[in-house]
Amino acid sequence: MIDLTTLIPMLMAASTPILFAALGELVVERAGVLNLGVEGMMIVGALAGFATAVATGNPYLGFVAAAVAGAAVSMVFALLTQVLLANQVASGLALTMFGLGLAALFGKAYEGIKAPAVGPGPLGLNWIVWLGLASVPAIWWFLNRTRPGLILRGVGENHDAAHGLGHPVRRFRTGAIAFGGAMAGIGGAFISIAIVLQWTEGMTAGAGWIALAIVVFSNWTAPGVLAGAWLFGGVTVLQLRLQAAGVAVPVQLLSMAPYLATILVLVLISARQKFSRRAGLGAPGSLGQNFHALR
Amino acid sequence: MMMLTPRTETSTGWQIATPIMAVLATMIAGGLLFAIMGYDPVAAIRTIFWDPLFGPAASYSRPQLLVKAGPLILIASGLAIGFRAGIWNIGAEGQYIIGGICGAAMALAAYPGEHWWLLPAMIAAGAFGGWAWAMIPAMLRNWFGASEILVSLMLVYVAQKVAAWMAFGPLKNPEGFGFPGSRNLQQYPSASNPELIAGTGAHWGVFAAALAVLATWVLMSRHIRGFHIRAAGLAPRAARFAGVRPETLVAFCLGLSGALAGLAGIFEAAGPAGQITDSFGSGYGFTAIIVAFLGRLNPVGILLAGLLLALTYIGGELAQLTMQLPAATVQVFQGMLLFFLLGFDLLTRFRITRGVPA
Amino acid sequence: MGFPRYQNNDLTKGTNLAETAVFRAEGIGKSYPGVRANDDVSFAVAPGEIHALLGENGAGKSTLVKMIYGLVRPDDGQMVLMGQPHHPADPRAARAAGVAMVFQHFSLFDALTVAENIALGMENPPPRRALSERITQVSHEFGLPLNPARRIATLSAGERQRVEIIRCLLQNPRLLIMDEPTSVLTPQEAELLFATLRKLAGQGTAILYISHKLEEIRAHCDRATILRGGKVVDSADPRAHSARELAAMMVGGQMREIDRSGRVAGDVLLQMENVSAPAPSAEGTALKGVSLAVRSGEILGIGGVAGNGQEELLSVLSGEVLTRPGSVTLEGRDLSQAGPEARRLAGLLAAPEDRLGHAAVPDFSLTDNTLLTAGGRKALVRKGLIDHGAARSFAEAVIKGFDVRTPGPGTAARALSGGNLQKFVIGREVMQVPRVLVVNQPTWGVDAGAAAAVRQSLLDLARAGAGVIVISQDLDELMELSDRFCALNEGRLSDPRPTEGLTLDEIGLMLGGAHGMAEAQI
Amino acid sequence: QDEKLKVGFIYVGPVGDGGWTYQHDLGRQAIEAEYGDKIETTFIESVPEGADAERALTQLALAGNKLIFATSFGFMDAVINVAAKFPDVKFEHATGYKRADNVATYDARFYEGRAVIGTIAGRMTESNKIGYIGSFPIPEVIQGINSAYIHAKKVNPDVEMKVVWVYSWFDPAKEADAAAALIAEGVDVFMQHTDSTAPLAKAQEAGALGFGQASDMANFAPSPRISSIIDNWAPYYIKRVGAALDGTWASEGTWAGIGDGEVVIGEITETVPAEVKAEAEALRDQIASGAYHPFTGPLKKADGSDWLAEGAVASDEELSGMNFFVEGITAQIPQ
Ligand SMILES: Nc1ncnc2c1ncn2[C@@H]1O[C@H](COP(=O)(O)OP(=O)(O)OP(=O)(O)O)[C@@H](O)[C@H]1O
Ligand SMILES: Nc1ncnc2c1ncn2[C@@H]1O[C@H](COP(=O)(O)OP(=O)(O)OP(=O)(O)O)[C@@H](O)[C@H]1O
Ligand SMILES: [Mg+2]
Ligand SMILES: [Mg+2]
Repeated sequence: MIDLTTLIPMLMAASTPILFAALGELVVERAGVLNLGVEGMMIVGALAGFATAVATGNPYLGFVAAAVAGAAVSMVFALLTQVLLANQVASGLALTMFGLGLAALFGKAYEGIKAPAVGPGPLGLNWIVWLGLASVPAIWWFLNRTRPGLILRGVGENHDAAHGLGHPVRRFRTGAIAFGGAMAGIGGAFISIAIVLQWTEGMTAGAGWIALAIVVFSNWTAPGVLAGAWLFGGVTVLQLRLQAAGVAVPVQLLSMAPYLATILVLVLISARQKFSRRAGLGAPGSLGQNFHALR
Repeated sequence: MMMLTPRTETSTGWQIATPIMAVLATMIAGGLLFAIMGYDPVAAIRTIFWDPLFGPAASYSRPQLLVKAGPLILIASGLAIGFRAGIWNIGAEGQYIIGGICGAAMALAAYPGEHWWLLPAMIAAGAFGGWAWAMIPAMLRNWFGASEILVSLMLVYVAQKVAAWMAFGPLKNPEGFGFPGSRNLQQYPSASNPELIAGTGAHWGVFAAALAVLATWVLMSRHIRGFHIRAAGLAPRAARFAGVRPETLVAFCLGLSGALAGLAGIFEAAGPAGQITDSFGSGYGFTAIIVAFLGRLNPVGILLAGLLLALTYIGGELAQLTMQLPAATVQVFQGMLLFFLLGFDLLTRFRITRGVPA
Repeated sequence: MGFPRYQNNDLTKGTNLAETAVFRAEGIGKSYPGVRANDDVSFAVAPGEIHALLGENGAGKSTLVKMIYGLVRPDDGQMVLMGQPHHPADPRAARAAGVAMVFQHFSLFDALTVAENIALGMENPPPRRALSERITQVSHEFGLPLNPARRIATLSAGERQRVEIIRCLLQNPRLLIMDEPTSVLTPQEAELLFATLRKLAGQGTAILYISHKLEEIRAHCDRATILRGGKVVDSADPRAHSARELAAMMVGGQMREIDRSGRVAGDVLLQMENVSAPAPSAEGTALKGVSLAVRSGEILGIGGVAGNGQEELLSVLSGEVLTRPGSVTLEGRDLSQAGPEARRLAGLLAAPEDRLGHAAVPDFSLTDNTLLTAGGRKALVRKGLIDHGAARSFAEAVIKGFDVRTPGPGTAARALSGGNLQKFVIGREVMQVPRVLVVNQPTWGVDAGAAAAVRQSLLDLARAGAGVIVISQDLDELMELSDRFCALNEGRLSDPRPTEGLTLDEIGLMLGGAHGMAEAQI
Repeated sequence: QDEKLKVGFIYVGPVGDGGWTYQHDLGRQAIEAEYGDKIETTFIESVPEGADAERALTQLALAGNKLIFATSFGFMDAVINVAAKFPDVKFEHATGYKRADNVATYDARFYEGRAVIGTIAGRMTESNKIGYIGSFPIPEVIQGINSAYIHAKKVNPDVEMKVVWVYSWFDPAKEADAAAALIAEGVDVFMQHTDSTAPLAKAQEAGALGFGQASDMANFAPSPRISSIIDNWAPYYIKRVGAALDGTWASEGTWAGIGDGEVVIGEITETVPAEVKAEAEALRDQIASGAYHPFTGPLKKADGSDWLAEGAVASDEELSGMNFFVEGITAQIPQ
């Protein structure tokens, strides 16, 4: 009834914004930082990417600009949490509020303009979708096979020990935050440049929150993030496809399905870890804690 | 080279001074922003901070301050308790929505009968709804170790869908010509949560918020349970050693914060909002998280933070109205305020000293 | 103080050690707010020497070695390493210069593997596979076998220690610093460690060794520098002095003799019958059919290697973990289903091993920390409401009664030195006059003076008619305190034997059943 | 110099939403252009429905606005409450059904426009499958779906209608997914009752056709956007402000359509063959003149029961509570 060959490309495209944002947040959280400002960074990226794509006529330059802009606003968060040692949860929420306002303010000039389209790539999916997919093994490889990746995990696992061994905790965390900002920016720009082709206020419509949930869902692994993003995108797309196919589905209930599915899978994963007594990976040891060392 | 030295005790002097400094810094930075945008900065700042309190229409906006701050304070008081214990309920928005729905459903079931017990029953139903919705993440954490952060957040979206479903389905006003939304409870005397003292804005929810501040203050600083909560947040094993069962604590904290959020929901549904619509959740649950942190998880701090945030919302609307300052500008301004408050907070916990040159 | 200020110039100048020393400190000083942690510290370490740093808690030992390792910057003074000025900007610079360090508290990453942990402590680690091979090879060479692929979370304390040591050895350090490495090790593991250190010293590595275990220092160290209040007060050949003399140098006065007299064993107070409990986590140990009994006036010593169920045994006694009905009784009353607070009210009290985070909340004041266990028994809490005044008075009483050195009951627990906090924790329980008190590692990381005070308080408690269970890895401590001794092995408890007349060999046999032990002696 | 008439607006979204609120703000700008110095306008944007709306309305009234437009259905009870407190202030509530002496309501007959674009869709589809992205199952949206289907079917008896509900007025990512889902089901022409351009962007990618919604979305012309259905509030606002200025304002319920210029069919692009364009424009003009009502019998409901007899037209009452699909639509209305 539902054709998988069309369903899979659809869910790949649909999950790309949250995939980017969640991969970025994965790296941030593996460094021990909880940045709840993903939504704010995404929308800033969406605007900056859109503006650049329109100004240059080149959508790819738009994605570069989105990454830069996302990283730039994330530095406000880095300043607050890494230098001024402010609470990460509150700083992240403030960043979301600030980013939404900032983008809305500067976006006034871009209302009603259309962006240049991103050309299709293999399988009718554009290159940014493929870049998102390629980022999964790349980030896995970075985290698990490179020395900076190892140090980053160390910093997130036990910042005191990492500091004791001479690793620059705050430098790594700041770097991770910037990377997370850049990825969120690209995710946001995917919405404005590749999905909607226009700038409208509030266009990320909560995608950043989903990205945060997916990181927890992934149990802090890159393949898990991909699985989470696809599951989420898949359930969303599937319920729309069922409707389009005329299957009498209880729409209100099905529109809850992606969230309920996320909870269900999370429970299954947690239960397996809890009852199998396997020393699971789980959250990085220093997640959400600020680091301050004396000299 | 400057160096940060942790204070052995948080400084009370700075705790009072930093919010004032932050507000001043926001006025300066925000004023700059307004000036760049081509607005009169002094007028804008005055409109946001002064006019709601003492401006020409203050007699109207002052009570509104309470209406807006009430739910924020009520929810934040509950959240702060959990946060103190290291239990992260970030789904208060969902509990608020479900609380509102449960209470409203109770009223609509009784419609059109007038009963003295209806409003109390609705309030109980609202608290129960919020409590029950919060018990889902609590139980999933206790039984399976599932992260309550994620589960409670996901349940916000589910609650929003439930609200839409209710507004379009079971709770739809049969006399509403097929339009979404429940009957308006403000027009159902037994079920409405009216302004109790004319011209103050104070409805039952505002009193409940004041009571919540008082009660959480007693709980956290005088009661052994509050002591256990603080201990669990700082050192879970020590709390366990003291006799606290983590499962009980999770259920207590999530349940309490859920019940308070549910209360806020029903007070809102029966009062200022009046009905359940698909957009019933309007972000109080999320804003309350910020209020909890700005108030340093302290009941009195939360009271002040809730009022300050309400002030910027109402002042922001006034600024839109009288100066045509776009809503986005106000949002940026609020973001700045939060940044400064969080940033200056450093001074309460650290002493800045001159470091020794290496 | 009784000891003349040591003329450190004699040591660093005018002897040929000045030229040959691997490391030399000259007039090092470091201040923290309100504390002069190090003051004009000078000493030198020769190649191939195992050099002890001795001092009470808070004497400044850790601060000193942290400066050598580049973690803390000295305010004044000079350091010289291999004839070169040594001013490491950070630990990486120190490592590059040839300094390696094992920390007082583990600096390991639980979720990472052994190999990853080691790589994090090296400057230019070889590729993954080569590193794993080297870890396997070097760890076998030194008799400390390690599986590079295991996660730290699954290792015992002794194995974790090995990871730290191998991490240092792989860097061929010229100066190896060890800050209290043996406090978590079994005697066998400690022996093994010293064999390793000897081997290294034989290759010319200089070793700076910090410990509170004076017997160990007497047995293995070539020289000792003694710190008091941040200053060098003496330098000695530890082999030439008794432990008592060394302790006297540290505290600057005579040590009080422990008084074991006047105890009479009475009726059985606490009885535990055939208790089994599952492991609380993947790293934990399950208890298997543990039975024990303590009489009034008696001290029961429980020895064993860390990680064989000590913490679990304490949780089962404290009420953090509940067991089969009827399995734990106090004076005939079944407490097996009672939680910690109910047990305290009944008279069964406990003091866990981990002071910061288990026995006390680090960020709470001492006053608040009394509420953790004494709320009910001392009536500091009535009808759920806290009597802050009463709590404060009780905290003051503990501070006074147990000579806790602190500015006052408002001080945060974390601000206390280890020994002082330990005195506070033990004092808090002892002053509630328990019927039975269970303590785990009562003198862990505590200096000689404070340790003596803690032990005396336990003896006094037993003399007053209480039963005491001391769980410890320190055999000397158990021999000194206990009337009967039993060993805990992979969650099984041996039958008790009277301590009187028990030899170290016999104890070794009692502990010996453990597989972990056999492995450790490869 | 006599005092200016102050006119206030509250918007449910930001003026930059490019859709619903944007169109209302164009109306506000139109009255400024029309009446210049005689009036002064203010607006408050992004006002949540509920308590905040009541406060924003009160603030507008307190600030001296004598005519206030509340531009979302959800503001209805707030308008009624505030209007009771300010009897000398005139209120205009969009899409609601509650009126008072100083509260008028207004709405647009979007279904008239849907008839026109339904005709185009029926002609343009090659797969005979047309799609509809619905926001929420409320009468206004259901009217649109029925109207579009009836007229598509009229010109193409084989046409089939696929409906997807996204339960949001504005969620670009989800709207794009909905469009993709329709396209994957073989739909090649679709209409939307949601505000973002995401479905058109999707159509452009997939080679399908669509229509602008709320605003013209001319950026996507000539293809995939082949026409549009535009909310044009300017004529109504100009009329009502004029009435307020000359003292003839009275409370009434207005439901205007193509004829009054409130629903505008945007340019039909060259992608559409001339004869189809002519056919659509003829229908538009017939509706505008009142000669034709889009809901004219015989019509049956989807469950097979009779609705309108031959020649009968639906009453406004029936339309404003419409909660069923007409015969031929197999999709279900979620309950
Ligand atoms: N020379 C100095 N004088 C005074 N304070 C210093 C000095 N050097 C560092 N600090 C302070 O010590 C703290 C930690 O220093 P530093 O930033 O070097 O740590 P780190 O672990 O190397 O982290 P990173 O390199 O990532 O910033 C900071 O608060 C810093 O301001
Ligand atoms: N980061 C710091 N900030 C402030 N004071 C400190 C800091 N680190 C150590 N101190 C103080 O410096 C003094 C020396 O501490 P240090 O840790 O060097 O003692 P130690 O000899 O290693 O003690 P122990 O035997 O308990 O390990 C103590 O008074 C301690 O409280
Ligand atoms: Mg550094
Ligand atoms: Mg030390």
